[in-house]
Amino acid sequence: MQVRLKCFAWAREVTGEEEISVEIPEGGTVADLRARLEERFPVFAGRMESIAVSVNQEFSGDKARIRPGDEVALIPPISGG
Amino acid sequence: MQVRLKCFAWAREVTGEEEISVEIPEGGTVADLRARLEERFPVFAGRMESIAVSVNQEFSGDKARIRPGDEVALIPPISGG
Amino acid sequence: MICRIVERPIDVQALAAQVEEAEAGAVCTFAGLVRNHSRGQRVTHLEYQAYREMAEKKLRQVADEIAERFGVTRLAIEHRVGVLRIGDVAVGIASASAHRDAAFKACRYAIDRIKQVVPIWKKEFGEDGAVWVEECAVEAPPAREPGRPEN
Amino acid sequence: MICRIVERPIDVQALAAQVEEAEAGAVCTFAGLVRNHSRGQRVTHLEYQAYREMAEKKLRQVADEIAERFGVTRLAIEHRVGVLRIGDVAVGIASASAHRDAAFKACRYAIDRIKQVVPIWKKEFGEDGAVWVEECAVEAPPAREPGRPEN
Repeated sequence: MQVRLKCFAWAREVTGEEEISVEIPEGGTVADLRARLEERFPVFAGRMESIAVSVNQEFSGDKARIRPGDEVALIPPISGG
Repeated sequence: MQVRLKCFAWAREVTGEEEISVEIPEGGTVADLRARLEERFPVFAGRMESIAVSVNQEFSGDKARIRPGDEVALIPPISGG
Repeated sequence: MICRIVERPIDVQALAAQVEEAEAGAVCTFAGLVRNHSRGQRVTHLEYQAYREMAEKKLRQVADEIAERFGVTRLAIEHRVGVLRIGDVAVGIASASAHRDAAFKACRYAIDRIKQVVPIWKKEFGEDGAVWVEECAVEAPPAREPGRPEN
Repeated sequence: MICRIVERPIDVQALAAQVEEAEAGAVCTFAGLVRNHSRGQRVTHLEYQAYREMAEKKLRQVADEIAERFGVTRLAIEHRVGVLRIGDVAVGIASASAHRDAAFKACRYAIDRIKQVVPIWKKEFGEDGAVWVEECAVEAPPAREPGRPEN
């Protein structure tokens, strides 16, 4: 399953794209997504703990399933305000 | 000794004047001033506890002496803000 | 530092502009507005009266307390007197600081202390007549005699 | 209620005007400004980036929390994105309430929560280059899966 993944701030600079496509197993979870990202962008590996994942604009834990068409994003530590 | 006494808000309506003159003994105190006011305006008697007196723009207790030329005022409960 | 009693409308954003500076990351403002009701009564308008000289002195005292407690020196306070209509700003406060905690605390402390120590009075005019509102009876400090040096 | 990400200058007093009403006796505003220094470095300018749709959704969530906690429904929040210069307002908040305590608490809670849950990032540009500032790592709620109904 292809997941369209929005990237922001530091994560956008790592991927070089506002949005990338990541392949995860059908019925896969946020944890699967994280694992694939670490393979593809090793620099993420040491930083993954601090990066949140949102699914359909809600922060989502590693067990959260990703379904086709979900809006998924990488959220590095924020600094608004 | 004549004390020029500034009156505000409710106290101004009681005295009918922005400033009145009150006679107290030479070397008299805020307590003396209060006593003379209660004689002259009996309506003050039941209210005196809630009315503060300032001497030279500082809230002053009953034992504070009043000297000739001091700026003295009656301060009913405030309601600014 | 602005601490004044005014007889004209208060422009809170002008106060905020006065306290801003390049070091300030946080600006907090407070405006106290005339409400259309008070203690269950409809209010048509208000009249504020001040013991002007002492009120401005007490505002400066409040500002000094804020500088000491919160390290906030960029502060502006204006309180309006005279006849005010519903929605008019009666008191405007602006504080600026490097960080938000101090800016909020300064602004909050200012309005709380104004209601405790600054000689200003409001008269509420409603359908049933007018009354001087009495919110806070000021007590003189018991031990010393402020306003004059100890002899 | 205003909750929005904007690309133009923020007018805090316009936000205050939006939340005022005849019942409101207290209006509190907060402005977060770009400072000329940060963590010991001189800052020349900033760039703010937002995950716009989620940021506005999270701002509305913050507003809902404020309504529930403090009963304050008259709230306006704007956060600016793009390139900001020293002194520019990055975030503006205005809250109005019958009484001052709720107005202050609403405004303070809003800025605190924005820094915790709203996906916005700032990049600081200084003499030594540029860096994405990382202030708050967001944790997903552990037990449930937000964003989708339980199956």
